[in-house]
Amino acid sequence: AQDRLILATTTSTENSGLLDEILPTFEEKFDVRVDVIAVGTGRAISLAENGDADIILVHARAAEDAFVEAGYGVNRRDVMYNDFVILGPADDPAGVKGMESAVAALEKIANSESNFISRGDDSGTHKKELSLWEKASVKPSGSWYMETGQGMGASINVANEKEGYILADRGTFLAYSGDIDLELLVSGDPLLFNPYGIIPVNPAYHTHVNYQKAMALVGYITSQEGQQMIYNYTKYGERLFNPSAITPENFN
Amino acid sequence: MNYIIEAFQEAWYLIIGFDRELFNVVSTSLRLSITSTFFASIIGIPAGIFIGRTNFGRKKIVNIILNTLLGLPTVVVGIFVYSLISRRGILGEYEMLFSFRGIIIGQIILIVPLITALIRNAIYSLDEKLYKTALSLGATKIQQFKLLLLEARYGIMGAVITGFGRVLGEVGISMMLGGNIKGVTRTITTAMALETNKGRFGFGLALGLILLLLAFIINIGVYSLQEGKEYEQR
Amino acid sequence: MNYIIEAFQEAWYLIIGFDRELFNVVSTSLRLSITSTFFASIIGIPAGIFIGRTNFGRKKIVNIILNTLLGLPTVVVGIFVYSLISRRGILGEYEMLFSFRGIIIGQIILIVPLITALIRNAIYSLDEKLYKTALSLGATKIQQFKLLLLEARYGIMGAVITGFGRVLGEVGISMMLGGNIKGVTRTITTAMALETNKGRFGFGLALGLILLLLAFIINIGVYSLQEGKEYEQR
Amino acid sequence: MSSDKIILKALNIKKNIKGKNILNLREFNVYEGQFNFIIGHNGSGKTTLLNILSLVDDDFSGDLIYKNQTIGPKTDKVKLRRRFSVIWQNPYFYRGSVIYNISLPLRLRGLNKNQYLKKTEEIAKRLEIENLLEQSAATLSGGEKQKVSIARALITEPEIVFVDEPTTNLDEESIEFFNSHFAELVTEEMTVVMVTHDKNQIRSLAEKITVLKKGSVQYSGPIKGLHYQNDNNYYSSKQDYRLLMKN
Amino acid sequence: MSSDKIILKALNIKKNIKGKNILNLREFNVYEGQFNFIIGHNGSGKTTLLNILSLVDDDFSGDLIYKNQTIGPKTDKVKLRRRFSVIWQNPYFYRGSVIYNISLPLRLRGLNKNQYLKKTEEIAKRLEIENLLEQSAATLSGGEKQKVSIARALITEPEIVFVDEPTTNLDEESIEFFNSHFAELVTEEMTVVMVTHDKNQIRSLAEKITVLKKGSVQYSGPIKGLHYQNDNNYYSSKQDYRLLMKN
Ligand SMILES: Nc1ncnc2c1ncn2[C@@H]1O[C@H](COP(=O)(O)OP(=O)(O)OP(=O)(O)O)[C@@H](O)[C@H]1O
Ligand SMILES: Nc1ncnc2c1ncn2[C@@H]1O[C@H](COP(=O)(O)OP(=O)(O)OP(=O)(O)O)[C@@H](O)[C@H]1O
Ligand SMILES: [Mg+2]
Ligand SMILES: [Mg+2]
Repeated sequence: AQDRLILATTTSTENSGLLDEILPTFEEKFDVRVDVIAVGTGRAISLAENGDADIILVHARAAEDAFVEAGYGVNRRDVMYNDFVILGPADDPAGVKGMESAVAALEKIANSESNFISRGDDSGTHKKELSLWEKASVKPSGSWYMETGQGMGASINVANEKEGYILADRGTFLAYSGDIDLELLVSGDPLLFNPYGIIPVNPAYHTHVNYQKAMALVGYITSQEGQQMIYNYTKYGERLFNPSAITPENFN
Repeated sequence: MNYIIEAFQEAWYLIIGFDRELFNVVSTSLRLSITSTFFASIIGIPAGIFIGRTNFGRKKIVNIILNTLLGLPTVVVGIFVYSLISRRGILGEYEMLFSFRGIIIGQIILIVPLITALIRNAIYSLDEKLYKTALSLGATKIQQFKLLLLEARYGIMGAVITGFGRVLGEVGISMMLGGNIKGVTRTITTAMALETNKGRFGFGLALGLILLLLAFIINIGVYSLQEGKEYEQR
Repeated sequence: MNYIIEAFQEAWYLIIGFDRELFNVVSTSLRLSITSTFFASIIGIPAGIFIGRTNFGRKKIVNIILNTLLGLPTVVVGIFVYSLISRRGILGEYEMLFSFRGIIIGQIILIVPLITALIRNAIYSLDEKLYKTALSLGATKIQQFKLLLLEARYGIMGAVITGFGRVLGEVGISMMLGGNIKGVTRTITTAMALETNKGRFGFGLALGLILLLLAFIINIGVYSLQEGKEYEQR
Repeated sequence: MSSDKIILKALNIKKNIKGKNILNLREFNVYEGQFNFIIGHNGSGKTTLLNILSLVDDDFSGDLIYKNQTIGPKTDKVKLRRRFSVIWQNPYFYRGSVIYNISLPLRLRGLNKNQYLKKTEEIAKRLEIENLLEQSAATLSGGEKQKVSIARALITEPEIVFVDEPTTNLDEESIEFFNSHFAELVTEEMTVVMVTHDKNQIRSLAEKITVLKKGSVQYSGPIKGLHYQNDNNYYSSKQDYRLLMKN
Repeated sequence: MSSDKIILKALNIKKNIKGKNILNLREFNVYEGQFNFIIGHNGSGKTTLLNILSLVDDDFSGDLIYKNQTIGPKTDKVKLRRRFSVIWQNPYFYRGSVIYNISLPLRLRGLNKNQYLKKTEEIAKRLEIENLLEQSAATLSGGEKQKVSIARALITEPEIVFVDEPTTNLDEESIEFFNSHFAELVTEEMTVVMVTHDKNQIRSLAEKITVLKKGSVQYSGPIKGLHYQNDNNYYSSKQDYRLLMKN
């Protein structure tokens, strides 16, 4: 029978469509079927801890390091990054449009007590948002600060409905931009950098995992070919991810 | 990683700790389910009785549609109601999205077919002589209806309880139309989905146990209040 | 952004286009629901009849538990079964996670209480004289059971259809235990959830319409095959 | 007895079920204050006619005229039905005790608890079923059911009481009791429409008699007008007829 | 008639429901090939006893002895029940046509379609209910139900037939028909246990008679042994008793 590789990843990665671009060639080359389980970052990591996935592709650096530290994963590699953006209503009641600093923008939003929608789900995006609040020395609370506990897309919808601000990843924002009134107000701050890593599950810990094909996927996705595919992948007329294993200058 | 044992411990700590957040989601869930079941019963009981009793031309097709709607997925109801009550929808001005009212509308749509179909079945199984007897005893239209309700009470209670269970345990509609907003529209099930997404399976299961405990207590109440001895006798 | 109109168009194009991916999820959904309903009926029909017929000591508590389990949320079943069939669970070695078997186990657990409770209700409403008559006509145990099934056929059909609708439309278990793997365990409902997640509400709703259409066709089949004229007469 | 005043008149009553003609009467009269008997073979349409006359079956064609008023769509049928009572061939009881079932028609008429309990005990005493009052109606024996159903019908002191084989299932003593007490329970003003197969009852009670055959009236009029005819009649033998006419 | 051979014997039968004593018999015998009658007031326990004897109610204490074999937990009761038939006081019919209901016991015994249809038509003809065969059993008139239930019980040619008020709901003609044909349908070897309130039936058919009162046997034995006693007897008046003994 054909080899099966279970890849647990985040919904935003799956929703971007990037994997549909990369995986078919990989599957053909290595004669393996990749089963993609798209869940929250936390859940993806817990599936891997339980040995229910062979490899994970996630974006939550601290949690990834803890995962490797605990011995569940080995050979983590950077794959790519995209960036977060701050969205808000067109009339911009907090007046953050065009600001360079995400931290300063959040401060203004907090001070004006404008609606802010947080994912509140321990996802990579949520963790990033919390670290920004911390840098701004604001403990967000009050009725203006709403936690949805839902995925990115659903949270953007809530923000749109409640005419509030939200921290979102660029890919999901682009996917939703046709259906919402929210506008991109702040972007480009280096703090909004969003790196993705790939980690095979440690075959010493879970002896049954398909470590060979997992490493093959790591190798493939960080190869010249894989990285170029990421670089070339566009949707809504924009590049969604920037390769980070090999920088574009080094493509042959 | 024995989530089941972990879940029982977590549930226990949550309950004895009088966790405020827990209290919130439990009360939200209860208020929503009871309200939705109440309104769905008001629609479904007469509808079920009507379909069960009356011989109208398109009855067969109505029955098939009713059976079809038993499989109504929460996501379908969610999207459908969403497109009506979102700000761009025709009911947008009432601002029902991400509020109680939004969830309740969705849940009513979800269980009206269920309650109606189950009550129709209960009515079918009654003895025909019941109706003639009610007439001959001099019952008015309303009294006929009351007597019918009384005779079919086990079936009706069963239908309402099934509907209640369905909304108490559903997550799709609460999530889509309520938005799972902490402290506002977060219910036991949406909180559970959230915890599960975070990978905190034990905690999620603990919430599930609390939900079942709740349903259990409510069912004991229903039993002892309404049926009590009679049920036992059967 | 009128999703409803959009959905009808999308559904229409999907159907006339014989979309391969669509065909896949529809067949997956059907195979899963039919299998789960079949096994759940095998358990639930005798269980419901037993509870409805027999007077045993703990009957009251069994009834209350049964009513409680009507509200079993899919997430609870999902986590529970997950913790059993996950690699670290006691059934881990059978590799049932993210496969059909995993989903089926979960769905069976979901609807066994539903089918059992509805059948119990149907049995309660039968005339007691039925049992004595069966005995006096010389029926064996199995024949008594068959006659009971025949007399309760509307109620039993109703219970099975309700159970089928429930699994066809559920998403939590299929998602958690199946993993929504494209081409493998993706069902109509998990595909719908995915599309909704992507913000493609129209497409999601289109899938929902197709699901309902499917349930509709199946119900027509059930009607004309099994009940046909009799049902019409009522 | 009383003058022959018609309280309820049925004209051109036709009822078909699935193309089968169940009932086809040109005229049928119920005389006020009298015992109006309906007899006929099994399946001749007696129960069907009783259902129509007592206003519980309205799926027929033809006219009913109550005290010279045609009963139409605007008639308050509930009001009329409250002046009627029916004792069914196979009585139906609601889930609950005998007391609940007997008192039900009074409750539907809005009597308070004191009133209906008093009346229920009264009628139960007269029918000698006091000891059954607390029992669940579903567990009664065949004859007990019949007695309870008689109590339920008479408790409202109806103007017309329709009775379908009231002594079915009753033991000899109860039949006698019924025959002697029924006329007593049924006051002077009460009108009775009774279906029976019991010759003794006809002999001792009947004032007017109607013979049904295959849904049509065979004979209708005073009991003494019923003559033996060679053909088409209810009594199948001369002996039978003589037995009936003996008194 | 035949020699007094006991086919079914009941010893020390007791049945209580909710503390109420429904039945309490020291001994009850069913004589082979004879008409064994059970009479008694409404509620005296006749139907209850019939349920126990016909093996459809096993919630009692005491012993049943069939042909000198005590019926115990190991007895094949289905086999015995297939030698018995019951005509119920209030018959229950399964959803379906009359033909389905009459032929059901034969189907349960595994007869093929040809066989059971032939027998069904045969018995329907003898009971003059051929025209009802296709009708839904639920829509029959009271008397028609009774006839169908008689057909259903006799189609299996049972060894013992238990009959609870068979002429209830029947018209005069049908009663006569029943009384004259029943003895005919019931072959020489058949044993009958019959509950009735009909004196004519007792007079013309009874060989052994048992009088029940409040769950206990008042008299049991040949019909001519039944004497009028001032107290505790079934017939409430001397006249009644004389009427019964007249023939
Ligand atoms: N739904 C039906 N389909 C066919 N025939 C029917 C239906 N309902 C009633 N009938 C027939 O109508 C006839 C009249 O029935 P009804 O109950 O009025 O008779 P009845 O005179 O009361 O007889 P009995 O003395 O046996 O009670 C019967 O032959 C019965 O079989
Ligand atoms: N569940 C019960 N609870 C209380 N009493 C009961 C119950 N079941 C039966 N009985 C009583 O048992 C007595 C015997 O009933 P049974 O049906 O055997 O009488 P029967 O002799 O057949 O009377 P009938 O001539 O009226 O048919 C009746 O008084 C009845 O009310
Ligand atoms: Mg009749
Ligand atoms: Mg009886």
